[in-house]
Amino acid sequence: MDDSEIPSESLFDAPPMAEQERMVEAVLFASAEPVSVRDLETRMPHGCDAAEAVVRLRKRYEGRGVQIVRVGDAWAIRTAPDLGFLMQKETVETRKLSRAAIETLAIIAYHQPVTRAEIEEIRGVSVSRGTVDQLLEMEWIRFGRRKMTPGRPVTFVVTSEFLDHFGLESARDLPGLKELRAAGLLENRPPPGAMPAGEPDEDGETDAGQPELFED
Amino acid sequence: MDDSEIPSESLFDAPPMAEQERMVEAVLFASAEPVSVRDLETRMPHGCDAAEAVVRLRKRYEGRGVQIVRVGDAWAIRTAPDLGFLMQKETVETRKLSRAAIETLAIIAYHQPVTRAEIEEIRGVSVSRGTVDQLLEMEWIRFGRRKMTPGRPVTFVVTSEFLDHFGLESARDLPGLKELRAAGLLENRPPPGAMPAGEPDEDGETDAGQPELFED
Amino acid sequence: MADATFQDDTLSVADRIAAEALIVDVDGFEGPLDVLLTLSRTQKVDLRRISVLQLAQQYLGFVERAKSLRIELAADYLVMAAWLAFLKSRLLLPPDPTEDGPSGEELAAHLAFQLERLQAMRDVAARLMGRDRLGRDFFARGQGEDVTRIRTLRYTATLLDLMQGYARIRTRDDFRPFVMDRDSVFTMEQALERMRPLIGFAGSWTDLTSYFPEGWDGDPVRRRSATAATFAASLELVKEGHLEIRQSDTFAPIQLRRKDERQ
Repeated sequence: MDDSEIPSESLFDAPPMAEQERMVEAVLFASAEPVSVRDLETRMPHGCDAAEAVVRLRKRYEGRGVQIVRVGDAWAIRTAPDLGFLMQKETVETRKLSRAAIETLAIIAYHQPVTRAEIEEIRGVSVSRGTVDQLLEMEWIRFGRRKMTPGRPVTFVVTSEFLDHFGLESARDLPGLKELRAAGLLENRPPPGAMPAGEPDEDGETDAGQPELFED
Repeated sequence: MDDSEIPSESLFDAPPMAEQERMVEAVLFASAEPVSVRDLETRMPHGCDAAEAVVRLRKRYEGRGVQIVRVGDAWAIRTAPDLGFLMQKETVETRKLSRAAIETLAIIAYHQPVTRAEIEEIRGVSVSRGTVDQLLEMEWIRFGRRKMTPGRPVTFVVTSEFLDHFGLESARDLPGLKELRAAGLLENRPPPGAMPAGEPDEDGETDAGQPELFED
Repeated sequence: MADATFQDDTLSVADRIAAEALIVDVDGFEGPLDVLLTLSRTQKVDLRRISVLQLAQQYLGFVERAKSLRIELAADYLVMAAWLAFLKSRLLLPPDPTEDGPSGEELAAHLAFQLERLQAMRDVAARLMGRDRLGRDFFARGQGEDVTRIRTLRYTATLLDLMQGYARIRTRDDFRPFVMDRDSVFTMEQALERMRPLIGFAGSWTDLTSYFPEGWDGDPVRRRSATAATFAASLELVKEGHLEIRQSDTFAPIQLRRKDERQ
């Protein structure tokens, strides 16, 4: 740091080597591709010696959890090979959930505990086994209590993993239809006719039917 | 944790701290997202003290080109802000936020958990459709708990992505938070008289109900 | 003091220019509070020491000018003008002890608080946006690790997907052909059928609601239907001469009694 200030005969002194090392470190870290020395130098202030900075940085990282490695004629930061076992979690491919699965999941979240038959009634189509299995496997839903109705069907509820993933503190924090509409998250279509028939009655039933889930 | 180590007759002693530090270093380097202490520990061998390893690692990186930063209850490696000028290549063009969106975001951050009606009261205009939508989509805000007031309105809070983006360790570190609070500007003061009964004591309840966001 | 400062409408030239500039720019404002905040800056004092009376005057002037220039102001600007006119009168007139409600000073203090709070939010918003930011000033890891991958497929969805999915299903119902939901409808025929065997026991005045079938008196939709049907059926029975009906007052309970056949 001090070096740059000593006799500064040139207007544009290169930064001290420690500073150059920092620069190389940051660039190698943030870059999506390995970076060549030439590339480094075009990015760094005039007069920098990127090759030397890389050598020093590499030395500094010897024996650490990550290393400076050469890839062709470029440089990159990589995890130390002996720690590869820690990286298994990094290798996840994400794919968007299918529409059927999203709808099924949404119904479970909004209506839990809910039986398969109820889901089918709300969606208006049958729910394939694969969809439920997938959601179970993802641990976003689980089995709730059996319903006290003939046949004692199993119900589904959402899990705490679900809440985590969607950043919710509880399923009851999901906005209702009215709130979705008010927040502009739905197209604002006027309900046809003034008949309020369905809504109050649904809501009433829902609350009454499943007190255990939504109580503190 | 200590208990398990004292009578270390166990077959599987935790690795030495230097080794744990390497592990944390590798995992944090590999991940673009912040990693929680809990996550670190589930990946590391049994008996590791990830929290301690992070603290040591953080110290080690002080003044370097990259830093260990805290984001909520997780940790991440980020380049030092003073080296931003080297990264034109990596800069991502963030969507320009409207003034309304910026103000709404600030109100949510400083007043969280906050309802839509409260945001509108503070700004003096209704929150336009799309503003909340945009902030949700950017994952800078999410739904908090419902407020314990009539209608149980949904609330908004900021996310750890928000903290990460603005380089904040927690919502308590928002700039000027203390001064605003001292000046009484974060209080929810109902307009004098004009309001129907309910509101003042509602707010009392609310504040009592969810103080934890800004507390240690 | 009030007279000297506020009575005359003659603003200084600078104020006039500022006010004209406001008018031209009216579309750029985010509501009346925003205008008030901008106007308050011409007072060049700490927001905590602002003269609300003077501010009310400035705002009313702003609205007047907009009118004279035939600029359409949105309704909320006019509501604010009306409120400020009211506030102004409260501030200028001696308090009327018979009138309850907040005093002019309380209202003024609240307005000043709102302005200060909005300004504070704007200030911190600017500070927030001016911070070093991820992807602009500091950066995350640019490269995923390439070490021995165990590929697992993970499915993901966002909260918006979830909510929109739900909304899609629920609003689809809005468009289904309109069919009366028979579950929640109790017909007059059903009510008649139910009441005929029961009225024989109604020697004394009984509330109409006691004739509701079980399960129809809780839910409002069902209750409404049961009330209408039972009432219509009662009228039918009155017409047939089996029943007397009375109601002591508007919205009072409706009561029924068997009509004594001998009369």
